Formats: sequence, structure tokens, C-alpha cells
Amino acid sequence: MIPLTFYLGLAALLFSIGLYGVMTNKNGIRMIMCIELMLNSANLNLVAFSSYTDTLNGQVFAIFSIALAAAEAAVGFAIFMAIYRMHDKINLDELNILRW
Amino acid sequence: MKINRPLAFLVALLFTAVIVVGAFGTSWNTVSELPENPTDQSNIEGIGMLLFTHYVAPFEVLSIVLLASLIGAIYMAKGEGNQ
Amino acid sequence: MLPVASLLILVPLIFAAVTFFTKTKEQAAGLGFLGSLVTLGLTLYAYMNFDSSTAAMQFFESIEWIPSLGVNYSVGIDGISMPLILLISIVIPFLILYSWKEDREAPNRFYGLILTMQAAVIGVFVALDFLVFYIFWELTLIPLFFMVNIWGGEKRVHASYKFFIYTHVASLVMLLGIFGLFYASWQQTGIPTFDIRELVTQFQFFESSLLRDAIFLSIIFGFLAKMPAFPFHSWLPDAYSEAPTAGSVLFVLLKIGGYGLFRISLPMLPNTGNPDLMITMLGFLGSFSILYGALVALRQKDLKRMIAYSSLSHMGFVTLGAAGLVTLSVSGAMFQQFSHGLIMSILFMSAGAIQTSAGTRIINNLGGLAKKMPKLTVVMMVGFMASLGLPGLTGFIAEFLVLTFSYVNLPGFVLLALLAIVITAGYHLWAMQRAMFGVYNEKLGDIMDINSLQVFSMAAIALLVLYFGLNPSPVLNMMITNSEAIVSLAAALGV
Amino acid sequence: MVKTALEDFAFLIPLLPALAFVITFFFGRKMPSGGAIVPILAIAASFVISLMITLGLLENPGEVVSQSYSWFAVLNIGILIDPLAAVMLSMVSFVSLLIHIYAVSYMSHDPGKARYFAETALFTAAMLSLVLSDNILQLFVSWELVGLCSYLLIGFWFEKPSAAAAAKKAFLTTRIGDVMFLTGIIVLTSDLLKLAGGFQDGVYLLRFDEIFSYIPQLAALQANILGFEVSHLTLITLLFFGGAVGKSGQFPLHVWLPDAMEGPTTVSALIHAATMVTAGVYLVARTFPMFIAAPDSLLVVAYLGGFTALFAGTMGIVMNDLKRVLAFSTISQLGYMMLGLGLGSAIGLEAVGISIFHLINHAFFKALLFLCAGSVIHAVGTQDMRELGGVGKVMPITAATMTIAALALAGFGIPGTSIGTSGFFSKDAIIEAAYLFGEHSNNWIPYVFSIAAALLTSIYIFRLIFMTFTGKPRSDYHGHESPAIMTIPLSILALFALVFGGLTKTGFMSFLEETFANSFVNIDIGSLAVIGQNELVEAAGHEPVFVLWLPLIVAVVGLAVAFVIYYLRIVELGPIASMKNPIYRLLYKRYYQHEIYTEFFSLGIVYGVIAFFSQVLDVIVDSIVEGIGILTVGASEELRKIQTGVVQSYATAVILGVSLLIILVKLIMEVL
Repeated sequence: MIPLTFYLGLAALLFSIGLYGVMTNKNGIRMIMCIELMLNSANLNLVAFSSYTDTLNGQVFAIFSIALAAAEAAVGFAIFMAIYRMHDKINLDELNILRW
Repeated sequence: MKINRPLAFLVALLFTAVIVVGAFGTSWNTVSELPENPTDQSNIEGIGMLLFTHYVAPFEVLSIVLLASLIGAIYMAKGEGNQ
Repeated sequence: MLPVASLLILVPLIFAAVTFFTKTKEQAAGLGFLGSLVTLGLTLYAYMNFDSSTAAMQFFESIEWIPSLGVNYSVGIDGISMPLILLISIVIPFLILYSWKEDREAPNRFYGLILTMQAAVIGVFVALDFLVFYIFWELTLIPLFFMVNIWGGEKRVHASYKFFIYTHVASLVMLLGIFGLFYASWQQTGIPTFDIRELVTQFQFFESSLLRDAIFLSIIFGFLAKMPAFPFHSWLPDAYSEAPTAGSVLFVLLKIGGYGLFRISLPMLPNTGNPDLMITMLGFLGSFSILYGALVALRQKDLKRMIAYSSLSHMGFVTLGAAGLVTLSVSGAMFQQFSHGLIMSILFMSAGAIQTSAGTRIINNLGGLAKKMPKLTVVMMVGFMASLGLPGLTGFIAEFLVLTFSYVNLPGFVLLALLAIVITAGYHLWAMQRAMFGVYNEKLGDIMDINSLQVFSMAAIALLVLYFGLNPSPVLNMMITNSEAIVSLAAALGV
Repeated sequence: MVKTALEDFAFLIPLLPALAFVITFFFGRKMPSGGAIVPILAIAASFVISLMITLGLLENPGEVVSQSYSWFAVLNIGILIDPLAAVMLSMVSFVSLLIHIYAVSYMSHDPGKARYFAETALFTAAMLSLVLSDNILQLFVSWELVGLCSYLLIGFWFEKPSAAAAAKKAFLTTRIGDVMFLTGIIVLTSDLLKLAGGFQDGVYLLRFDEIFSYIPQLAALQANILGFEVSHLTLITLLFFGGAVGKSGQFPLHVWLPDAMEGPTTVSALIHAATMVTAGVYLVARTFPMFIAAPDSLLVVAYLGGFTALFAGTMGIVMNDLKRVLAFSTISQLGYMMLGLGLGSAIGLEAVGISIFHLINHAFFKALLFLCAGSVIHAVGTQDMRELGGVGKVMPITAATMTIAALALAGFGIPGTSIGTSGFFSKDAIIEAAYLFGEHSNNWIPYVFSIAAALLTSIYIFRLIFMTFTGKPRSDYHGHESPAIMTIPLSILALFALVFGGLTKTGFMSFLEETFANSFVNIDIGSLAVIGQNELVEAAGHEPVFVLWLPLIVAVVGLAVAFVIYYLRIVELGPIASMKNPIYRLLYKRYYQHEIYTEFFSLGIVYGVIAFFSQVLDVIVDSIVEGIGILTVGASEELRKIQTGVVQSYATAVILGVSLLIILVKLIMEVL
């Protein structure tokens, strides 16, 4: 049997990859993609725990989380489109009007 | 401030290490054997049951959230000027 | 019997609230005066019904407030607070009369703030619960801050912020000490309480002497910075000299630092880890403040700054007398608070009158004012003589008691303080000679003497200085009763 | 009985002049001649009461007036009229009364005369209350009030910068002495507190009888000061003497007295004769039992007194200002009084007698000298002797009375008889006592000092008389004799200066010796002297004849010298009395006291210390506070730049923070 920790490790790896993407990418679309990656690593954890504790709650939550991710992606893309219309770009490191 | 890739990499690595060490260092309270159900591998039925009984309220809320975000996304993506 | 202690807070507060909504100068001043008169009446009522032969709390009231934390609204008056309440209730009406004819913007706020200040200071004096105490303690900051900030001199903004932040930080350190006291006592007894007397009593049962020292030092830091004592005084010259006359007088009436010393710190002192060290520290701060304030005052060019430093010097007697821990030295220190409030009010009113008439406070630019302002000169002379400790006036009684009886325990520090007495005489006489005597400085033009309301209010305070200088017993006796209680506490512990 | 009734009015003695002060101060301007009549009547009443009490005491010296009331805390106010206080009271009120009468005319043209009479009334009240206080604190209170009044009166013409400066100087210099006095009281109180083991109800520790009863224990307490073992009693008495030095113008705190001439001349007369300067002598006399029981204290008093007598005399002979000569003469005579008290280490209680005797006589002739000088200044308008001369022709009464005063000051009289001026009896008694002291202890310094000072006294006072009243006018002035209201007090004083000493000589001494043996205190001076290691000699009377005659001879020599130089003008003084002569310059510059005291000590050392405190220490303390403020503002200015507004860096920071926090928590949990 594959131990639970292996799933957790995989999820951690996925999360970190997504994290690295969020920290380094300038493009908003890419950032949203990386955030999806992080969400999915969380889903992986939920499902893994669900299986290893013999309950279904985690899987239900995974479904909720996928649905929310869809909503988040939709709103996120919409925001980026609005920004793009205003600035003609979606490079987030240049959109730093909320500083200091 | 410029984006600092090496730093980001290091931070990501550090975080992975912390999580992995945490995950491997914890003794999880799990079942000893995964359930064997050769007749029906799927648990769709169980999930469906849960979703419409115990989690029905969050489910309904989620539908409203989805609807709201849908409308919002359409409104924002469409823009103000062009009908 | 009237619930005087609560009324003494409420009446000025209500009058202040109403005064804020008045439209004209006369209405504001009149209402303010009326409010202060009612407060004075209440104070006199309290004084008449006061029993000065007991050190116990009188006019005690207590209402439950936050039972889960043991917070009560409890107030009362004893011999430590009665004279100080008397002091502020007496001076405030005269202060309002003094500033009656001055023109300034927003008079409604001006008089409202004066009454708020009175309510807050009396609140500190009557509070018997640490939380109530602290709330009123911080409330005093607000009127003073705005007094300096709105009606102050040229550098008013800097001075007001400096005063506010400095004393506020000190108060926060004190609050930390109060919380330490609260939690340690909670751990000790299992019952949460904020009652000042209960906590001060519980203090001696704390096991860790480090904890006791830390609590004592952080609380006394708040008091010393408020008094102020050297080296926590640097907000004082700026704030005192930038404030308008009424503001300076309010600063003078802010006797809460010294009050805290007697009410809270002195009963705790014998139970600290190393009482001798603490006494030495207090004695040093006191006597050095006396000397230091006098020396620095001698070099000041600005009359008001000079008076401010002389105030620092005088407050040193409070610390020194408290450190003396002999019944009469402690009562001398209490009396010094009372006397200092009266004397400094006269001095700041005089300096304010000179500023208004001559347009400057720089001593070297004045000269020969006695010729043009004979009435002011007489009153100011009384104030200066009282301030330099002339017998027959209140300053002498306080200084004599402090010096004589602190000498029993702290001879070295008393000798240090005695050095300052000549210097104190020196700068007072120098200022008097330069500003009031000699040839009239024609550059000042034709100036007017103070108006009759000002004469009346200053002369009335001067008469009180004389009266209590000749017959201090009416306030001194109750002080002696209470200091006996404090000192016997210390003596029982062999300090 | 009349006597008991009289005692009950004793409190009126200081109170009436004090009331007069209040009335004159507020209403004097509306009354004729500045309301002078109020203080005059008040002081006259005080004088009458004092005199009646004194006469009563003369009959029955043991029954003194003593009343005590609680003042505040454990301290009291009270009245003690024993022989010492009685004679002082009578003298002060009498001389003050005459000066007030004189001043009605003298001050008649001054616009501030109401203020003048108010302040002199207060001055007199303070001095009277000083004299009759029965405890050391009340004495100190009055002592300070006397100082305040002198400040107000010396600076009476406050529009004159020199007057304001002189007033300040007088107050500050005496204040140095006052602080020593106060220190003495503080040390005394704390010692008494220890010895008595706290306060008891109804026992006023600071009352003289209580203090005196603790003398043996006080003397036994030892303190270690700079390696010397000093008895507490010596310490206390020397601190008291420090106060007396300031008030009575003894070296080195005498510098204020000559400057005190800036006030009206009547004020100078009050200060020099009746009030103020005699307070110091009175203090030492009042606490004499303490002094005699304290080892070494009386010696210090004697040396300093003798030295001051000589030192002031040397300056007196070169001054050109009429009033300044008199001022130095006062310092010199006060030196005699102190010397007389100091000699108590040999002659015991008799010292109080001769010293106070001299004090009283001096009050008469010094008041007379000043009032005469005032009369001259009032008439002529200048007080520089170089511009005077020949005044005697236009002002015969003044000249005559002043000559009488000069004779009294120089001490003319025939030894062995009762013929002589007042000054003769008292001064010679002091000089004889100094001889006894020298013979007894083989220490001739006080005697030499007193004889030399007598010679100088005679020279400078007759120099003054000859320069002022004889010869031809050296400037253009128009003088006239003063009105009767001024000359009558002069004549009365002249009468007293002439005969008072001779009439009361023996009675006075024996009366004063009752001071410390009566219903209030009963002290055996002899046993106290043993504590103080002072060996008393038996009564005088076996001195060689030359000792009796030498003071007179010296006085005559002085008169002759002055006569030759300033009347006959045979000797040309040009080369000697010029600034090129270093000794003359030294004297004329008053031993460079101004340079040493003001410029070196005050401005140099004291001001340097102050500059350090105010410009270095205070700035440092303040900059620490301001620095913390500036630092905080600066730090936030820099730190806020961390908020870059870039989402990616926030994310990095958050994750880094979370990681580190987890590690930290883990580490802490490992450790605990």
C-alpha cells in the first residue's frame, strides 16, 4: 500500500511549483494558472485524507473546491480583461499603485 | 521592486521542505487498510448522498456563488462602453 | 449625604459638554465659570464634611462594572486627595476669571476643555479602581493637548506632540505595570480585581522579587514622567512655555503624577525587592531635580521657560519628601504639591500678563515694568517670594518640612537640595530685577496694567498662598494623618 | 495685677507694626504724608509695651514672659521675653520710632512714601518678632522676613539699576548665610528627633528650653567630616554662626552692606542700627549656651569677629562716600560684637552682657551717625566727602550731634570713672575681655586685632568729621539746617549716645546675666563650658593700668592723625593716597572683593557649572528624547518602502514568513 505521506508529499510539490509560479510570473493569466495548481494540490490532499480515513467528506469538499475554483477563475479572468482594457497589459508588477 | 527568481526558488524550496518534513514527521491517524470494494470501484453514489443530505446547505450557497460570479464575470468582461 | 465624589467628576463634565455648544465668548466664559463655581461649592461641602482625623476613605461609592474582571466603578476621598481636589477647584474659577477678557478663537472649546480637564483630574484623584484611574489619567491628556495645539505659541505643534507622546508612552509603561499587578494578583488569589487598595496590599505577597521590582518601576515611571522629575522632564519646558496662560496653569494643576506616588507607589515601596535602592533612587531623582531645575532656570532667557524649570525644581521636593519616608517629610511633600499649584498659577498668570501687555517674554527685552504695571508687580512679587521659599508663604512650609525631615533618612540628598536654595533665590531675583525693576524699556511703548478681573483672581490666589503659609493646618493635618498611615506601613516592614 | 495684664499684650509688639504695614500699604497713598502716622503710632505703642515689660523684668528678672501656641504639625509659635529679648525689644522699637519720625520729613518729597512707611513698618515688625520668638523656627521665619524687607527697602528706588542690583546682592549674600542657618536647624531637628525618640504631644522640640536641655547629648554626638571628628553641637553652632555671618555682615559675607547704601538713608539707619544686622549678633547671644558647650565654636566666632573689625576698618579709612565710611564702620563694630561673644570662651556669660551692651550703644550712635549723614545729604545733595567741607557752619546742630556720635564710636571716656560716651564703656569692656582672653590662653591675636581696629575706627570717623564739617566748601552747594522734626530725633539719640553707657553700665550686665537663669530656662553656664572644653577665668578687675588706658590712647592718636591730615592739612597725602600706591589701591578697591566674588566666583565658577547643566546636560537629555522621536519617524520613512505594491513580493514575504514561523515554533517546542 502506498503510504498517505507520499500523496501529501506530491501535493506539497505541486503546491510549491504553483507557489514558485505565483512568485515569479509577471503575467496575470499565468498567475491564475499557477493558483489553480495550488488549489488542485489542496484538492489532492483532501481526497487523499478522505480515502485514508474512510470517509467521503473530503471528496465532497474537493468537489466544492473545484466549483469555487471555476468561479474564481471566471472572476479573475474578467478582472484581467478589465485591467487590460485600461492599461493594455496585464503585467502585475507594474500595477503597483497600492504601495507605501 | 523587481521579481527575484532565485529568492523565490529558495523560498519555494524552503516551504516544500517544511511541508514535506511536517508531513513525513507526523504520525497520521489513518485506517490500516484501504477499503476493498471490487464490485463497485466508484463511490459516486456515496458522494451524491452526502451532497444532497448533509451538505445541502453549502451546496445551495455554492450555486448562488457560482451564479453571482458568472454574472459578475460576464458584466466585467463585457466592459461598460460596448453594448 | 451627597455622593460628592461622583458629582465632582460629573458636574464639570456636564458643564463642559454644555459649554461646547455655546455660541459667544460671554456665554462660554459665564457657563464655564458657573460650572467651576458649582464644583467649588461641592468641594467645599466635601471639605466641611471631611474628617481629617482618620486615614480611611470617605464619601466612598462603589458600583459593579465588569464583574468578570473584577472592575468596579469605585470612588472615594481621603487626606491625600482632598487637598488636591481643593486646589484645582479653587484655582479653576480664578483661572476662568483671569482669561475672561482675553480674545481668542473658539472660546466655547477653550472653556469646555478647561472644565473637561478639571473633571479628568478630579477623576484621577477620587478613583479607587485602577481601570477608572487609568481612564481619567489618559483623559487629562486630551484637553492639555488641544490647549497647546490650538491656542499655543509659535512651536505649539511640536510641543503638543512631544508632550502627548512622551507622557503617553510613560502611561503605557505604567499600564503594563498595572496589568502585571492585576495578573500576578489574579494568579495569587484566584479572584480578579482592579481595586487599587486591594492590589497594593496583594503586591507584598508576590513571590518573585524581580516581578515586584518590575511592576513597581514601570508604575513609578509613569508617575515620574508626569510630575515630572529629572531625567524625564524634557517635555516640560516646551509644553509649559508654548501653552497659553490657561494651559500652563492647567499643567501646573496636573498633580496626578505626585498623587500617584503617594497613593500607589509609596505603599508598594517597602515591599519591593530592594527598598533601600529604590529610596536612594527616588531621593537622588528628587534632590537632583531640585538642583538641576534651579541651575537650568538661571540660564533661561524666556520668562516662562524659567518658571517652567523652576516648577521642575519644586516638584523635586515632592519626590525627595516622598523618599524621606518620615511622616512629616511625606506630608511636606504632599503640601508641596498643594503649594506648588497655587504659587505656579500666580507665576504663569504673571508671565502671561507680561506677554499680553509687553508682547514679549524675553527677560532682557523687558525692564522697568514696575513703573507701568504696579499691580502686577505686587502680585508677582508675592508669587516669586513664595516660589523662592520665603517664610510666611506656603512654599516655605513645604520645603522646610521636606528638607528637615528627609534629612533624618537622606542627609546627603538634603544637602544637595540645600545648595539649590541660593540659586533659586538667584534666578528669581535676577528675573525680577531685569524684568520689573530698573529703567523702563521705552521700546515697549505705552503698556497697560492688568485688568481688574486679573488683579482680583491673582490677588485671591496670592492671599491663599499667604493664608496657608501662615496657617497650613487646615490642609496639613489631613496630610499628616494619611502620611502616618503610609509611613507606619513602611516602618512595620523595617524600612 | 498690672504686670500679668501687660504680658497678655506682648503679642501686640510685633503685631501692631504688622497691622500698620497692611493699613499703610493699602491706604497710605490717601493719607497725609504717606500715612506715616500709622506706623509711628504702632511702633510707639510697641515701644511702650516693651519698655513696661522691661521695667517689670528689671524688678523681677527671674519671671520672664513665655507663651507658646501650636502652629502647625509639631511646631509652635510663641513669645519669650527674657532680659536679652527685653532690652533688644526696647532698643529696636525706640530707635525705629525715632527713625520713623525723622523719615516723615526726610521722605516728604518722595512719591512712593506710602510704600516706604509700609515696608519699614513691616521691617520693624519682622525684627521685633525675631527678637521675641521662643523657638528657633519662628526666629528663622522672622529672620527671612527681615531679609525680604531689606531687599524691598534697599531696592526702594527700583528704577535706579544700581539700587535694584544692590537689593539683589544683599538678598543673595544674606541668603547664603540663611541657607547655612537653615542647614543648622535641619541638623539640629534631626538630632533632637533621634535623641528624644520622636515627637510627643505638647512638647515643642524647637523651643529654646527644649534645645538647651539636650545640649550635653548633642555635644556627645560625633560626626566625621573630611576626616575630622566634629561634635554635632559644634557643627550646628557653626552653621548658625554662618547665618549670623551673612546677616551681620561678617567677613566673608559682608559685601552686601556697603552696597546697601543705595536705599534711602533712613533705611540704612534702620538696617545698621536697629534691625537686620544686629539679628546675627542676637542669634549668637540667644543660642549662647549652645556655643559655649561646643568645642571650638566660640574661638571661630572670636577670630572672625576680630578679623572683621580690623578688615573693615582698613577699608573705612579710604572711602570717599559719606555713607560707605559708615557702612564699613558698622561692619567693623559688628566685628567687635562678635568678638565680644567669642570671648565667652574665657569670660563665660559676661560675654553676652558686653556684646549686647555694645550692640545697644552702637544702635544709638550708629543711628545717629546715619541720620546726621542723611541730614547732610538731604540738605546738601551730595554724599561724596571730597565735594563737602565746611558743612558745620550751615548745619550746626547736625555737626554737633554727629561729633558726639563720632566720639561715642571712637570710644572717648575716662577709664576708672563713670564719665564717658556710651561706646567707650562697651568697647573698652570688649577690649579688656580680649586682654583677659590673651592672658588666659596666651593667644593675643584677638587683643591685637581689637586695638588696631580701635585706632582705625578713630582715624576714619574723625577723617569723616573733619572732611565734612570743617574747612572750606569744596563744591558749590546750598545747605541749610534741617527742620525740627529731623533734628529732634538727632538730639534725643545724641543724648543717649552720650550718657546711656555711663548710666546703665553695671546694671545692664547683671541684668543680662539673668537671661539663662529664670523661669523659662535654668542653665549652669559653667558646666556647659566644661563640655565645650572652655576654661572660664574669674571676674576681671586685676588688669594692668595700661590695658585700661590703651584704648583711649589709641583713640586719641587716631583723632590726632585725622586732625593733622584733614584739619590742619599739614601732611600732603597725594603720593600715598593715589592709585599708584598698591596698598591704597588694594584698600580702595576693597581688596578686589568685587573681582573675586562677582567676576571670579559667581560669573566664573557658578556660571560655568550652570552653563554645563543648561547647555550640555539639558541639551543631552532633551536630544535623547527628540532623538528617539526623529529615529522613529526616520525608521518608518524607510520601512514603509517595503510595501512595494507588487503582489509577487508580498506572496514571497508571506510564504517566507510562514515557513520561518513554523520552524521557529517547532524549535521553541523542541527546547521547552
